Amino acid sequence: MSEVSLDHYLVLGAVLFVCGALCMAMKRNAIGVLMGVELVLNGANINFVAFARYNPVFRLEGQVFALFVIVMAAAEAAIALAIVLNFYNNHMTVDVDTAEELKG
Amino acid sequence: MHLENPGLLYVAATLAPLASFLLLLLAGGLRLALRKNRERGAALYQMLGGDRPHRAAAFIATGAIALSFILSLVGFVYFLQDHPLPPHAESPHAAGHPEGGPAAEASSGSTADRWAGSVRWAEIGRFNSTKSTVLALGYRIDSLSTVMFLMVSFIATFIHIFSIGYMSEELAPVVEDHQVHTEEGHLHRRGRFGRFFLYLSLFCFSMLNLILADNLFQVFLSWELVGICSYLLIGFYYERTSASNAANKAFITNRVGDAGFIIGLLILWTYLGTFNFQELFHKLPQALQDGSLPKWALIVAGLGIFLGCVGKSAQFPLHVWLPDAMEGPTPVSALIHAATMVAAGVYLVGRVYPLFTEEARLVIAYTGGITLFLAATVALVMTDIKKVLAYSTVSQLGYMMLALGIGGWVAGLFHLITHAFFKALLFLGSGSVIYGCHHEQEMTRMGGLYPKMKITAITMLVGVLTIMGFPLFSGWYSKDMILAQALGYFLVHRQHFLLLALPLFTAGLTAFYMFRMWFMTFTGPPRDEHVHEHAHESPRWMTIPLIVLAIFSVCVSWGSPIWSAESSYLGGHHGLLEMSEPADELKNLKMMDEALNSAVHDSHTLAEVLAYVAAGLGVLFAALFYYWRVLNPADAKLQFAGVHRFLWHKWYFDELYSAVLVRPALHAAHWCRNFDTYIIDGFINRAAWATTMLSRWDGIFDLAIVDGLVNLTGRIIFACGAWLRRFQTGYIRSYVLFLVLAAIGIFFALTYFLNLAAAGP
Amino acid sequence: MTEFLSTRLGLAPGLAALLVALIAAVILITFMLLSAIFFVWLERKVSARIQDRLGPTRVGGKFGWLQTLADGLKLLVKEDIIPTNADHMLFRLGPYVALAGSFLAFVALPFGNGVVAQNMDVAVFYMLAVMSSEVFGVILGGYGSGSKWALFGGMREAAQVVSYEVPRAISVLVPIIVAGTMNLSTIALQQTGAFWNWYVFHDPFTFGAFWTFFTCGTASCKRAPFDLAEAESELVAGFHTEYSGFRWLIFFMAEYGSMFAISGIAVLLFLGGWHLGFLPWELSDKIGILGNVINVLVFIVKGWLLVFVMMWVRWTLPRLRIDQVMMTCLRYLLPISCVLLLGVSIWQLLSWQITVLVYANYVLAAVCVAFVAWFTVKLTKAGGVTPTHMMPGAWPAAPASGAPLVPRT
Amino acid sequence: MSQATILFLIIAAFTGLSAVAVLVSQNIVRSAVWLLFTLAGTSGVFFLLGADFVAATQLLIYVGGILVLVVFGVMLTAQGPFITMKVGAAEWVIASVVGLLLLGVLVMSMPGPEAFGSSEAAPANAQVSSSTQLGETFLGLPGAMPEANVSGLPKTATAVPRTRVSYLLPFEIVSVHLLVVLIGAAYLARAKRRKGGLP
Repeated sequence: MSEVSLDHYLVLGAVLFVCGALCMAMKRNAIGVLMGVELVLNGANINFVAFARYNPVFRLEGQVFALFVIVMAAAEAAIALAIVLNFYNNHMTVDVDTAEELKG
Repeated sequence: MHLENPGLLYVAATLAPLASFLLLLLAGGLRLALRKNRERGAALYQMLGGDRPHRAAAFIATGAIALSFILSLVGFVYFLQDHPLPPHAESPHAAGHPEGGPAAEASSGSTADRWAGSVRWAEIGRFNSTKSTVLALGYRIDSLSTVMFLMVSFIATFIHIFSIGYMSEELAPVVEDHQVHTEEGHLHRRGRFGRFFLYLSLFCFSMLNLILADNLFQVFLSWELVGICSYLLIGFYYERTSASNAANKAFITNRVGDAGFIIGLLILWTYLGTFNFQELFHKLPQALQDGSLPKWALIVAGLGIFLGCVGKSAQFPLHVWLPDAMEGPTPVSALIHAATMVAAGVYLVGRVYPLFTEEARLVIAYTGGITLFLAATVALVMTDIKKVLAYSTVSQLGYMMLALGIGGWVAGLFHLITHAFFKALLFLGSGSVIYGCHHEQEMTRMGGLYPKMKITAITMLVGVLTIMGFPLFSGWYSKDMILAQALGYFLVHRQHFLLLALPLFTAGLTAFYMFRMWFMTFTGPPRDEHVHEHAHESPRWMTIPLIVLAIFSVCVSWGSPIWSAESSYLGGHHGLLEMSEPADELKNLKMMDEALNSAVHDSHTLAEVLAYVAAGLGVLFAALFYYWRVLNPADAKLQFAGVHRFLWHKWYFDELYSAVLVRPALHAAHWCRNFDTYIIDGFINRAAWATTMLSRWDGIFDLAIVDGLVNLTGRIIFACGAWLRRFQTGYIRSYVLFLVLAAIGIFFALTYFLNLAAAGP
Repeated sequence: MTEFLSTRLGLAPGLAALLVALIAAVILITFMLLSAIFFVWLERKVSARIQDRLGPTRVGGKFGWLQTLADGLKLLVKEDIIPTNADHMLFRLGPYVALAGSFLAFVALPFGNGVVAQNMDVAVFYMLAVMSSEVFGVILGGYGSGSKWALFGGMREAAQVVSYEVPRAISVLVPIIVAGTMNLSTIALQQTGAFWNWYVFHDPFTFGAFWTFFTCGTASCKRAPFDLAEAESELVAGFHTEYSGFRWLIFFMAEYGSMFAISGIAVLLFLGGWHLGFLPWELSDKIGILGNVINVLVFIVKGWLLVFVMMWVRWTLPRLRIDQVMMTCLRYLLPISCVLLLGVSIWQLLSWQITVLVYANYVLAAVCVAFVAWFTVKLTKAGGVTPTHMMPGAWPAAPASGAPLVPRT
Repeated sequence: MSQATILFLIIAAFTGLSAVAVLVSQNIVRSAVWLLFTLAGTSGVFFLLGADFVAATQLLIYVGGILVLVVFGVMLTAQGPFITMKVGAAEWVIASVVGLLLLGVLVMSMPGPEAFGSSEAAPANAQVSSSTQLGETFLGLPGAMPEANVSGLPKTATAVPRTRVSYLLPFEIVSVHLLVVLIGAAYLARAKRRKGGLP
């Protein structure tokens, strides 16, 4: 491994993505799920910026998209935390497994 | 001054109380409607009197009836101009009669036209153009009508005036009725001053319309109208059980009579096809002759109409309601149940006199005879002052019926007029006493009231003397005529001696119980200190009518010369009433009994003497018992305990009716209900059961086959859903895993298909 | 320098770069440590003087200027206590995270013309971002202590810092709009020349933005009157209640470091950076390395002055309540900074057309100089006088003998 | 081994291991700390990739904003028992398998070095876009706007006429969106009295 290539970054992004997805699937704490979402978004962001670096065609779009993703993540976090707080108010816990009212 | 149609004066006089009635009804209804939201229509509501009953109602009603009286007075003057009385010198029942000679025929025809008229009201039976019958509203004025009209409007006017005083308690916004007990004590209700005069106005209109009518149908309408007024006024204090019961009793009893009336009407309609009196009388001889009207039908019709009169005039089998009707306010008793309405029966008998055959008249006579005796005996023992007067009324009405039954047409109606005056006087007097004693009606608690209420006492004494037949008082003339008629009839028909004995004996009884009443009320020591202390003379609203009525009671039948009963202006030979005696019709029907007439004519003096003796004895005994107190009424009561009990229970008529009519009716109703419940309902229930069974089978088919298919479909889908729903765990985390798995699956699928595509051609 | 290492000493280029970075880091750490020591001594002396005391006098001869060193030695040898309830990992991690946040800010901070560890295009932005992550250490320490006082302190810190970040960032944007770059070195170079070229005097909005930024900076350094996170009257000692010894020291190093970093940003953005303020040219261009040294000294002195102002404020004003702190931020500083941003944008647009506006900086500078002069004169005149007459009801210093004891009215 | 490679390896290892630690950590606050390291590492990756502005934004928003909010939320809700929130071993196994599968899929689907032609080496530093250029792109200045090629067509495809795109409108939309979201979040999270009163 002499030179860092695009694939390395993509692998890193994939690791983050998988960790985030598993985090969403494994954490019973609602805030843990939220963290998983953030991880997924970060994995995607790494991909965006890496593509922007390694593909001259995507030079700006990649960063722009990364920025948009970050801003959206902020909005998403605010909303998600508000939801979690409401959830906590209603259920006295943040265990997402208690939110099974819509169980079939 | 010459009027083309002076009869219209009477029509106007009839309509005046109707206008008053409608005005009061409108105002009262408007006020009732406004009472719920009195703020919105405050001005109008206050103008209509607000919460407080308004005296204006009385003034409107009194003004209307006074207008009627004035109009009828003017009409009377015109009538006298058109119908001059025949001179005395002419022989009775001869050419002198206004409608007698052929020469007078034309003029009288035109004269009759001026005093009659009618409008088409409704047409009945117009199945084709040939056979249609017109129901007309019409008027026809003859001397009987004018006199009755005058009498009714006059008495009604003064009773209205009297009522303004008597009903003044109803002027309060809240009246406490001491005779009605509720949980909170006595009943409190709104004053009903206006309502009283509303009813009175309606009654006056109906009564005047009854007098005015020229056909039986109009009479029947008015008949029912006065009936309903009587019902409403008897039940004026409808919160009192006794009052509402009495009202119901009066109404139901009258229905019995009216059933007969309707039968009579139907028979006449069927055979003669008209209701107009003149046409009836005109067609009757012809119909009897050619047999289109069977004799029995006429008898039945006559008896039917008489049954109506029995009900209305409280004659023997149906007399039970009148004493109870005294539950109404005393002015009502005076006007309706003494002077006018109850006399309507007698008036009608007089009106349709030619319709009564010999047999029917005999029935009338006996009915009257029994009634007058029966009522007089009961009056002997009554202690309620109004009950005494009520039985007295029944008795006097019996006199009238008797007189009519034995051919004394003039005598009967003459007594009707005089009786109206003095009985109104007596009732108003009793009302004054009751009012003065604070609604105390029991004579056993009165006594010694003469110093307290002199005007009442004196006017009542006049009334008592009049009813007793004291010479030169109006009752003397009419009663003498009746007794003379009875005596004459006895002389002709010896087998009917009862028709003489009963009125003669009853004349004595009358004198006795009337004086008994007067003595008990006004003389002797007071029996109840409390009542005596608080007794007072009535206000002028009440005493003035008493005085006026007393004057009229004395002089209403005076003639010239004054001491001769035969020369009475009103009822004597060639007097006013005789003008309208249907002599021609009777002649046509061959009912005129010349022998009887001459016998009557001859027996006047003897009848007078007999009447004096009977009345004198009655007065003597009354004085012995109640004035000088030589005899003790309590001893008499003990010695004749059985008789007293019999009389006290009014001959057990109420009990008899209860046992014979009321209870069987109840039992029949009960049986009918059972029949309804078990037979009819049973059948219906069986039918319903059968239907139910049928639908149950239908339902089973529906459930099993139709619904089964539908449910099967649903169940299959439900099962699919139940299987699928296991995948909706409700856990977000599972969904994420599913998502990831799906992504992986799609990736592999895509790869596979892409490889396929790449490998493909 | 990297080239020097790789070409002359024959090091691999990657290794050389790492070595350079290491050297720079060591210098910066040393600077942070030394300035922290100085600040602690300064704070003690300043507070003592403000409170009419003497402060440390003995250690290290005069003025007690070795007092901090002695204190540091004492802290280093103190027992390191970790509470039983504490989350050990977080408890240990907290101070380092805080220090890392503070230290990373220095990476992009230019001390002089080209005297910077990493010259970044987005240096301001980067510094703000890094310094905002310093709060995370506080939160971790507060939570990891397992003490409710510490937790309260951490929570307050979180709420306060996150809130104050917004007006701070917006007021930073004001000079950036004027400068047109986020590169701190470029911004400083733009202010070469006399002091009226400084951005604080550029227009009324930058003038306002300076005060807003400095207030927000004070608050984000959790300095009084915004030190609610360690309000000893309410929370014992706030987030560092359970800390002792070396870890406590690190927290304080982080605090003083960020104080200097904030002051440095303020100096670079508003107060002319390393420029003296009366020379019309950039010093290092004229006299080389000596100029650089002078620039660095000037910059450090300017930064220390601002730190002194923070201390001055701390020992003068009482502490606010937490709700007052939040209200100050959200209800006053945030709208004010937004208005300033809007205003400076409009100003910039207008000053292209209205040339008079370009000279507004002279007016502002003159007014400020006049004010400072007037204030100095006033201060010198009032010096040394016991202000008894300012206290109604107080007795005169030395009542004349025999004179009646009458209070002044 | 160049400096960039070493740094990349260090930072990538730091980031990846932190991400795994986020996953496996049972304590939510520790997860948050690991997440902090992950995000900071990501920001380092961005620096390495020459995206200074994105990196600073990442630091400011993620580390300074979102993460503080997250920890804030943790502390607000960290009262219930954490023991009950453990997940079973079976789940761990399933999740690991699925995760590995997903990772495999993602790695397999990588474009590879030949996808963009000669891209085995990073372009020269001159080609790295500066933050100024990024800002001008956001502002929609004509010279700075990139050519529309978001679809990433390979070069072998027929050349399509390319128009320049501006990100001004999306930027405004995103900012309004953010404002709306903040208001909505404030509304959702506002203090409400619980039904039935406090226990």
